[in-house]
Amino acid sequence: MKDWNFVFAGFGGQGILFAGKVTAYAGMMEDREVSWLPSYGPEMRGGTANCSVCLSSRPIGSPLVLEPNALVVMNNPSYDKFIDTVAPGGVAVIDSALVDRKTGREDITVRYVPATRLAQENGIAKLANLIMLGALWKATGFASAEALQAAIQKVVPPSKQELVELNWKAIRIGAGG
Amino acid sequence: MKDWNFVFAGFGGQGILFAGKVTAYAGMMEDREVSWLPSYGPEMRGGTANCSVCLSSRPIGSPLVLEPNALVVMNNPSYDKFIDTVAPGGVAVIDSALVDRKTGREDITVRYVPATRLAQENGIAKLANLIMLGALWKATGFASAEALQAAIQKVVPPSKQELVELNWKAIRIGAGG
Amino acid sequence: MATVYKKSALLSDVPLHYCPGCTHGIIHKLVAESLEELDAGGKAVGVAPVGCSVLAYNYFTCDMVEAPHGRAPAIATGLKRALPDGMIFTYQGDGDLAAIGTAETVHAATRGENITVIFVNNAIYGMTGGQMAPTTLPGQVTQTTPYGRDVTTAGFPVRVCEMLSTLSGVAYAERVSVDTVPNIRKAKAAIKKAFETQAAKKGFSIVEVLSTCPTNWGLSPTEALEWLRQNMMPYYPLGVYQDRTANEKGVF
Amino acid sequence: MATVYKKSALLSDVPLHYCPGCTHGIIHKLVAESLEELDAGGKAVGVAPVGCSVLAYNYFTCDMVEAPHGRAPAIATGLKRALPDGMIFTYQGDGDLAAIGTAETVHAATRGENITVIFVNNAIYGMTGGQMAPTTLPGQVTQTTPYGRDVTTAGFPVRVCEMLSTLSGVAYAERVSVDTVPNIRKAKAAIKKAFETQAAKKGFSIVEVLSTCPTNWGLSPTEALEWLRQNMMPYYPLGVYQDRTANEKGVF
Amino acid sequence: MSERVLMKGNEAMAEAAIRAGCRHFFGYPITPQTEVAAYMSKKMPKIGGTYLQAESEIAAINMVLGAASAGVRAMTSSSSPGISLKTEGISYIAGSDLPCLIVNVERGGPGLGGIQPAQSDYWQATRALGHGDFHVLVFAPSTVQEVVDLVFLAYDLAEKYRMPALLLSDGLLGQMMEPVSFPDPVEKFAEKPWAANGHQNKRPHNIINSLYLKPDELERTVVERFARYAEIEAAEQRYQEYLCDDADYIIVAFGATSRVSQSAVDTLRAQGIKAGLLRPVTLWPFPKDAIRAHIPHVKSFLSVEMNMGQMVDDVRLAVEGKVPVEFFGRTGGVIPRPSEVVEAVMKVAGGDR
Amino acid sequence: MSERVLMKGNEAMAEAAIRAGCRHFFGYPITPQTEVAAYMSKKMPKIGGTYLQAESEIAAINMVLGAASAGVRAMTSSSSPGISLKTEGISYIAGSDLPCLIVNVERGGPGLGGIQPAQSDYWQATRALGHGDFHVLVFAPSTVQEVVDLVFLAYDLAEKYRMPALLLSDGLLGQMMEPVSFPDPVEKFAEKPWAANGHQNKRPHNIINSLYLKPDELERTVVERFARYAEIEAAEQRYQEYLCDDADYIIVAFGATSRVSQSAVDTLRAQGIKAGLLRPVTLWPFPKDAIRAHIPHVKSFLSVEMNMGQMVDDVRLAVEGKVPVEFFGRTGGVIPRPSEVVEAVMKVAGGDR
Amino acid sequence: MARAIIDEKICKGCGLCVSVCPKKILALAVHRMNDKGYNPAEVTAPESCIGCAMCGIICPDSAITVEK
Amino acid sequence: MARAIIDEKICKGCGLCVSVCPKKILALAVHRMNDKGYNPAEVTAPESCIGCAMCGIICPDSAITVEK
Ligand SMILES: Cc1ncc(C[n+]2csc(CCOP(=O)(O)OP(=O)(O)O)c2C)c(N)n1
Ligand SMILES: Cc1ncc(C[n+]2csc(CCOP(=O)(O)OP(=O)(O)O)c2C)c(N)n1
Ligand code: SF4
Ligand code: SF4
Ligand code: SF4
Ligand code: SF4
Ligand code: SF4
Ligand code: SF4
Ligand SMILES: [Mg+2]
Ligand SMILES: [Mg+2]
Repeated sequence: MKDWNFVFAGFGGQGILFAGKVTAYAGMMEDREVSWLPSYGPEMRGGTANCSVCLSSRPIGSPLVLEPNALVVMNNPSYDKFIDTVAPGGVAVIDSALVDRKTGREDITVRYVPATRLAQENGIAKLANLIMLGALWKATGFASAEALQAAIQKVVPPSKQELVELNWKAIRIGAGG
Repeated sequence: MKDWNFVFAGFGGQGILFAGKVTAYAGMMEDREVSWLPSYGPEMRGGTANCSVCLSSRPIGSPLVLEPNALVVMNNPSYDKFIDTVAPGGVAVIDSALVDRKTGREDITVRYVPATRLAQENGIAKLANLIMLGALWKATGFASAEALQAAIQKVVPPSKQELVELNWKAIRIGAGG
Repeated sequence: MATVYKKSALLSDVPLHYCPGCTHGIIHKLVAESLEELDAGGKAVGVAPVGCSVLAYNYFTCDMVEAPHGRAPAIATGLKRALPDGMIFTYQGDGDLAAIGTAETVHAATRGENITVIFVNNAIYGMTGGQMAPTTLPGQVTQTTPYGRDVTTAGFPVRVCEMLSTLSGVAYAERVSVDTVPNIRKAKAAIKKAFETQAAKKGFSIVEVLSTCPTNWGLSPTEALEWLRQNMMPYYPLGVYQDRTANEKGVF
Repeated sequence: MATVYKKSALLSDVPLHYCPGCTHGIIHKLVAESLEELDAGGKAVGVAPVGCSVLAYNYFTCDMVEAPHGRAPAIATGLKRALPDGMIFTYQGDGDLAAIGTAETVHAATRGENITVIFVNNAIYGMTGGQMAPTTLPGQVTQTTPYGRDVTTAGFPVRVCEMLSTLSGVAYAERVSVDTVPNIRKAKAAIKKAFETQAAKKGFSIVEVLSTCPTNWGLSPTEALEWLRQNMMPYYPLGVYQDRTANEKGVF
Repeated sequence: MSERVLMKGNEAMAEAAIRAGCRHFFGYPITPQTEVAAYMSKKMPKIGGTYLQAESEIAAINMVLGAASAGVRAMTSSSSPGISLKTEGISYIAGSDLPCLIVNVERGGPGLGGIQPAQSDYWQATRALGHGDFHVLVFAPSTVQEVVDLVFLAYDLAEKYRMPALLLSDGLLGQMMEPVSFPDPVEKFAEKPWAANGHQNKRPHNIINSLYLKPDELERTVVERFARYAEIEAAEQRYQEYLCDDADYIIVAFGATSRVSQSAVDTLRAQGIKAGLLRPVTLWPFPKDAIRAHIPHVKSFLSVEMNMGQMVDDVRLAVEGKVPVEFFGRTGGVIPRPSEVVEAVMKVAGGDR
Repeated sequence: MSERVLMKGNEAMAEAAIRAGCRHFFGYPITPQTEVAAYMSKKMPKIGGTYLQAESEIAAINMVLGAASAGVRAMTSSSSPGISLKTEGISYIAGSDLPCLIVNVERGGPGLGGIQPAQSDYWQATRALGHGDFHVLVFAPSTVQEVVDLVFLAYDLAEKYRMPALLLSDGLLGQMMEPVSFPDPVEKFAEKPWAANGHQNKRPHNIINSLYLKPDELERTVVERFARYAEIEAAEQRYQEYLCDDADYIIVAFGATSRVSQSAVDTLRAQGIKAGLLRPVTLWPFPKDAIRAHIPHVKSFLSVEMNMGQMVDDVRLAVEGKVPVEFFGRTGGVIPRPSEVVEAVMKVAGGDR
Repeated sequence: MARAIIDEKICKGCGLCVSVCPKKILALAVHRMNDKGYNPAEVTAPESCIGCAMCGIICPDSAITVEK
Repeated sequence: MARAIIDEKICKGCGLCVSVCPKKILALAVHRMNDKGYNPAEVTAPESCIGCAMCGIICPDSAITVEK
C-alpha cells in the first residue's frame, strides 16, 4: 500500500485535528505505521490549526509533513500556506465553501468540495470536517471502508456512539455516495 | 629568607586570626609573598578557630598549611589537633596557661608560654594572642622588628591607634624583652 | 467634531493577539491612558510577564523588559534601583503574580518598592490553555481541575489584595473590575492613582483587576463578563485594601 | 522520688550544636515533648530547614528529611500526600520560611495542607553569620544592615502570622515566645495544639516562636531574652492569629 | 499488554507512569508538556492518587523530594525553563540518593525562547542538572511506544540505583500521536528500608539528607556514588542501531532527530551511500562503547541534533580523534528536514564520492 | 593603582566591582561568599550605590536582569546551590543579550553538600548555566589579585559582547587574604543604546526580550549569538603557563588547584621530572589552542580538579586522543595536597621512569 | 452629531461594544467577515449615536474612535 | 525533697537556668570548665530546691533532670 503524508489545515473548531485522528486510526486498523502531529502553541489562538498525518508500511521518520502527498484545507490562510507544498502528483481537497481561491497547479489533483455548505444542507453542520475526509478518502483510497468505519468507532467516545452513524454519513457525502 | 608556613589555632575570641593577620602583614612589609587563610564554617561556632599563614620568597601554592614549620596553639583541642602536624625541625609555641599537655616530640622546638596569664598580669588581658606572636617571633625571627611594627600599625584600625603601643608591648613581653 | 475617544498614543499599532473580547486589551488601554495623562511614557519602563500578556512588550510604546515567569517584581526592582526617577510598572497575570511569583510579589510589597503592579486576575492560566490558577474559584472547572477545584486537595484561592494589605510597605492596593464601563472608569482611576503613588515615591502600589478569559472559561465575551460579576466579584470584593498615600511620606 | 522533668525520649543523645543559650534548643524540646505526649513519634516525619537548625535531623528521633533552603513546606506536602496519616512537620527559621521560602509557605497555607509548621523567628540569619532577615526589625544592626535596617532601601519586616491569617487554608496560627518559663509553657501548648489540628485533619497549622540569637545579636543569652521582650514582642505581638479548629472540618 | 491505542506522547507518558505505579504527580503548567498534567489531573483522583498543581516548578520538585523520601514513586514534568528552576532540587535529590522520575519535554531556548521542539538542554541533562558532582539517568525515547517503555525502565533503574531518572522528551514527541500499547501495571515494588515514612517505633530513625559538613565525609559519599555510576556505565548503556554494521558514515542522533535521521539514512542508502544510524537511548550513561565499536569501519560520525552542538562532545569523547566527528543541527524549534541531514552527510562524505 | 593591602578574596572582589563601576549589587546570603555582601552593604550606601538583599537567589538574579536592562553595571554573587537557582534567570539574561557579573564562590555538592571549597560546578559553569543553547564568559582567578583584575575584565568583555560573565571562585580563594592592589576606578562606560531606561520620547522604544515564537526567528538569534561566541573563542582564550615549554607532563588546573599544582610542579622538577602547569584563566572560552600547542612534546596531560573529573572533558576534547589525558581530583571540600598531585603525576609518568 | 468609527480590520467581533451601547445601535455584521475571520461590529443607526464613547472605552482592541 | 541534676558534660554555661530559678540556688561554676570549654551550671544549695523544674524547662540543651 502506498505511503501517505497528509496535512489537514483550517480554523480551530472545524474539527481538523479530529479528521486527522480518524485518518491515523484507519491506518492503524490496517496495521500500518501511523503518526499524527498537531501544530501547537499560541498560533492556535490566532485561529488556524493543522496536523500532519503519516500512514506508512515502514517506521515513520519525521512525523512533520513538509511535502504532503495529500492536503485537506478548510480556510484561506491554510490554503495560502500549504497549497504550494503539495508534492507533485499529490492531491489537494479544498473546502470551496470557505476557500475562495483556485490553484493554477496542474501537477496535482485538486478536488473542490463545498463541504461546509454541504454539511449545513444535510443538517450536520459540525461535520464538514468528515465530509472533507470522505472526499480525501475517495481521492486517495488511503484505507479500506472497514478500516475507516472501525476508526470512527474508535475515535468517537463510547458515550456518544449515536454520532458514529452521522460521522459515517458525512464521509459518504464527501466520498460522493 | 626562610619560607614560613604557620598555623595559629585556639578558641574563637582569642584573637588567633588577628595574630595571623599581623604575621602576614609583616611578611608583606618585607615584600614577600604572603597568604592568610582562616578555617571557616559552623565549626567556628563550636569554639575553635584557626588560620594558615604563609610567608615565602616565591608565589604561594596552596595557602592551606598542612605541615606547619611553626605552630601557635592556645587551647587543648587545637593542641591535640595540630601538634603532630608540625614538620620535623619546626617550632611549636604553646599557651601553657590554657594548654595542660606537654608534647613528647623531640624533633621540634617547643616553647611553653603562659601567655594568657602573662596578659592578665600585665593588664592587657585581651592581648594574649600578641604575646604568643611575640614568642613566635622570637623563636623564628620570621620578620624584622620594623616590619612587625609596621604590620601592627597597618592592622590596627586608624580609629584605635592608641592600641598600637599596647600591641607592641604584648609582643615584647612574648619575645621576652 | 472633536475626538472624544481614541486609542492611546502609548499603544503601538501592533494588533493585539488576545482572543476576542479578552479584557486584557481593556486593561492595556487603561495603563497606556494613565501613563499618557501623567506624561510618563518617556520615563516609563514596563515589565511584561509570562502569561497571555507576554507580548505586552510589543504593545506599549514605552521601554519594556520581558521577565521570567513570576519574576517581574524583582526585575522592576532592579530597574527602579537603577532608574530611581523612572516610572516602573509590571503587568502580571494571576499565575505569574500569585503562584510562581509569590515571593517576589510579597517582598517587593513589604520592601515598599516604589513600583506599580498591574495584576490581572482572570482566575485561570490563560496562556497555557486553562489550568487552575491560584485564584481559580472553589468548584471552578479548569483543565487541571476537571471535576471542579476541590479545596481539600487543591486548596483555596489566594486573595492577593487582602494578603498584601497586611504588609507595611504597601502604599496603595485596590481591587477593581473591567466588566462595565463605570467599573472600567474606576479601574482607570485606580491605575492612575497607583502611578501617582509611585511618582510621589510613597511605596508599593498594586491594582488588582478582575478580568475575563472567555476562551478558557468556555464562554462568549459577554457571558464571561457576567460570570465575572456573578462568581468572581463575591469572592474577590472590589475596593481599596490599603491606602497610605495620604501620609506625606507614604509608607516610610 | 519521681522525675518531674527530663529530656524527651524523642530527642536523641547527639549534643546540640547550638550556641550557648540559643533558644532553638528550647523549641526543639517543645516539639519533641508535644509529639511524645501525643504518642506520634512513630508516625512523625520532620523536615529540617537550611539554617542553624539544619542538623535537627540528628536531634529528633523520628524520621527526618533535610530540605533545600526555604522548601520545607513543599517537602512536607510531598510527604503528607504520600503519608496521609503521618504527622508531618517542618521546623524553619525566618530566612528559610519568610524570605526564600515565601511562596512555599503561602501556598502550603492557602492549600490548607495538613502539616504543622514550627517557625523560629529570631530576626536574623543565624547560620550564615548574622545577615538581615525578613523579620529583622527596623533600625536593627546586622552584618548586611551595618547602619541599621533602613526601611527606605531594605523595606519592612514581614509579619508572618498576620499575613497568613488572611488565607482560607490556615486552621491555626499562633505567635508565642520562649523568653520565660510561663511563655515556654504557652508555647508548648500552642505547638501541641498545632499537632492536634493536623491529627484531626483540619488544615494548615503554624506556630511562630520568637527566639533569640545571642551570638549574632552580640548579647549574652539572658540579655538576648530581654532584647526579645523589649524589641521583638512589640513588633510581633504574641497571640492567636487564626483559629478555625472549632469547626468540625477545620478549614474545609 | 494492553491493546494498541493512538495516543499523544505526553498522555502516553502519564498513563505509563500510572501503570508503573506512580501515584504522586506534582507539576506546574508549561507548554509543551501541559497534557501530562491534564491527564494526571483527570486520572489520579479516580484511582486515589495525588495530582497536585504546585505553586511553581521549585515547589513541585521539592514535593517530589518529599514524596520520594517517603518511598513512593513520585514524578514531575516540565519543559526547559521549568527544568532550570528544578536544578537545585534535583541536585538535592541526587545528593540524598532518592529515586524519582523527572520529565523534560524540551522546547527552544535560551530564556523564554519558544515552545517548539528542541534538544538544547542536552548538556544540562547529561552534565549539570544542578550544582555539584552527580549524574542522573537520562532516557531519550524516539517513539510514543518508547516513551511508555522507558517510563517503566526509568522507575526500575532509578530505584535500583537510588537516583533520579530524567526522561528527555521534546515538543514533537510530546504532541504527536502514535499507536501504543501498555505493559501490565506494576504491582510489586522494591522494598525501601531507607524511606522516611514513620518508623512506628520499630526501627531507628531514617534520615534523608545531603549535608556533610566534614569534607572527607562528603567526599566519601560522592565517591561511593560514583562507584555506582561506574557500574551503571558498564551495565546500562542503551542504544539502537540501524544499518550500522557496514556503514561508512554513522549518524548519531536521539529522540526526534533520530527519526529524521532514519529517513535520511534510507535516502542515502538508496543513493548508494553506506549510511547508518546509531541512536542513543540512554544519554547518561552515554553508549560510548557502541560508538567505539564502529570506529574501525567508519569514515566519520555525524551528530545530528536540534541544538547548536552538544551531544557531539560525547561522540568526540568516545571517538577520541580516531575518525572525524562532524555536527549538523537546527535549533530554536526548527525540526531538521531529512533532506538537510542527507546533505550534511553528503558534505561529510565530500571528497569520497 | 592603589597601594597594596592584605584583603580577603571575597572582599577584594566586592571592592573591585565597585571600582569597576558596579553600583547595583543584589545578593542573598550563603557561605562561603557572605563577605561579598557584607562588604557591599557597608560600602554601597556611602557611595550612593544599591546594596539590596533580595528575598532569594532567584529574585537577586532577576533584579540583576532588571538593572542590567537599564544599562548599569549590575552584579550578584552566590555559591553552588544558589547558582542552581539562578540558572533560569541566567538563561534569560543570555537570551536577552545583557551584560552583567555573576559570581559563584563554589562549595562542595551535590545538594546542600558542604561549605568547603570545591570546583564541582565546572560543567554547570561552562555548559549549562540554564536551559537552551548559550554560553557565558567564565573567569577562574587563582589569586586575590587576579580576582580583582578579572572583575574588571569580566565587566569589559561582558559589555563588549553583550553577555553575562561568571567569575568562578571558591571557598579557598574567597576566604584567604593576599596582598592586592586595585586599578583606578573606571569612569567611562560603554554607550548602551539598547538599554530600557526610558526613551524620554527621543527614540523608539527598546525591548529587552528572549521570546521568539517563530522557530526560525529564534534560530536566527541563536545562530547570531553563536557567531559572536566564535569570535570570542578566537580572541579571548586566556591562560597562564608555568614551565610548559619543555614539559613531558602538563598539569591542567585552574583556581585553587592550580596553586596546589604549581607547588607540585616545583617538587617534580626538583626530582628531575619535567612537569609543567597550564592554567586556564578563562574556562569558557576554554584555552584549547594553548593546550593543543603542547601536544607535540608532551607525553600526557593531567587534569587536576576539586571534583570528580569535569574539566578533563575539555582537555580531552582539545587533545583529541593524540596523547593520553588523565585525571586526578579530590572533591567534597577536600583540597588536594601538593604531594598527592606529585604522586598522580608520578603514576602517569609510570613506566617512563 | 456624534459618531463612532469602527476599524473593521482590527475588530475581533467580540460584541462587547454591542453589549454596552446605550442606544443599541451597534451590531455584529453577521454576514461579513474581516481578514482575520471575524464578523466585525458596525453601527446600525449612525444618526442615533450620542458620542458617549462607552463602545470605545470597552473595546479591548482599541478598534473604535468616537467623535462628537 | 526535690533535686535538680545537671549534666555538666552537656551544659554550655548559658546561664538561663540560673536566671529563672525562683530559689536562686543555681550558679555557673566560674572556676571549673567542662570539656567543651564552658563553665557549667551547678546547684549551690541543693536542700532549697523545690522541684519546680523551671531550670529544666528553660535549659536549651536538656542538661537538667528534676526529681521530686
Ligand atoms: C518557569 C516557567 N514556568 C511555566 C511557564 C509556562 N507558563 C506560561 S504562561 C503561564 C501561566 C500564565 O497564567 P497567568 O499568569 O494567570 O496569565 P494569563 O495567561 O492568565 O493572563 C505558565 C504557567 C513558563 N513559561 N515558565
Ligand atoms: C539556596 C540557598 N541559599 C542560601 C543558603 C545559605 N543559608 C544557609 S542558612 C541561611 C539563613 C538561615 O537563616 P534562618 O532561616 O533565619 O535560620 P537561623 O539560622 O536564623 O535559625 C542561608 C541564607 C543556602 N544554603 N541555600
Ligand atoms: S486565553 Fe484567555 S486570557 Fe488569554 S488571550 Fe485568550 S481570553 Fe485572554
Ligand atoms: S547563630 Fe544564633 S540562631 Fe544559630 S545557634 Fe547560634 S545563637 Fe542560635
Ligand atoms: S458612542 Fe455611545 S451611542 Fe455611539 S455607538 Fe458608541 S456606545 Fe453607542
Ligand atoms: S468591542 Fe471592539 S473588537 Fe469587540 S466587537 Fe466591538 S469593535 Fe469589535
Ligand atoms: S527545680 Fe526549681 S528550685 Fe530547683 S534548681 Fe530548678 S529552678 Fe531552682
Ligand atoms: S540552662 Fe542548661 S546549658 Fe544553660 S547553664 Fe543551665 S544547665 Fe547549663
Ligand atoms: Mg491568569
Ligand atoms: Mg533566623
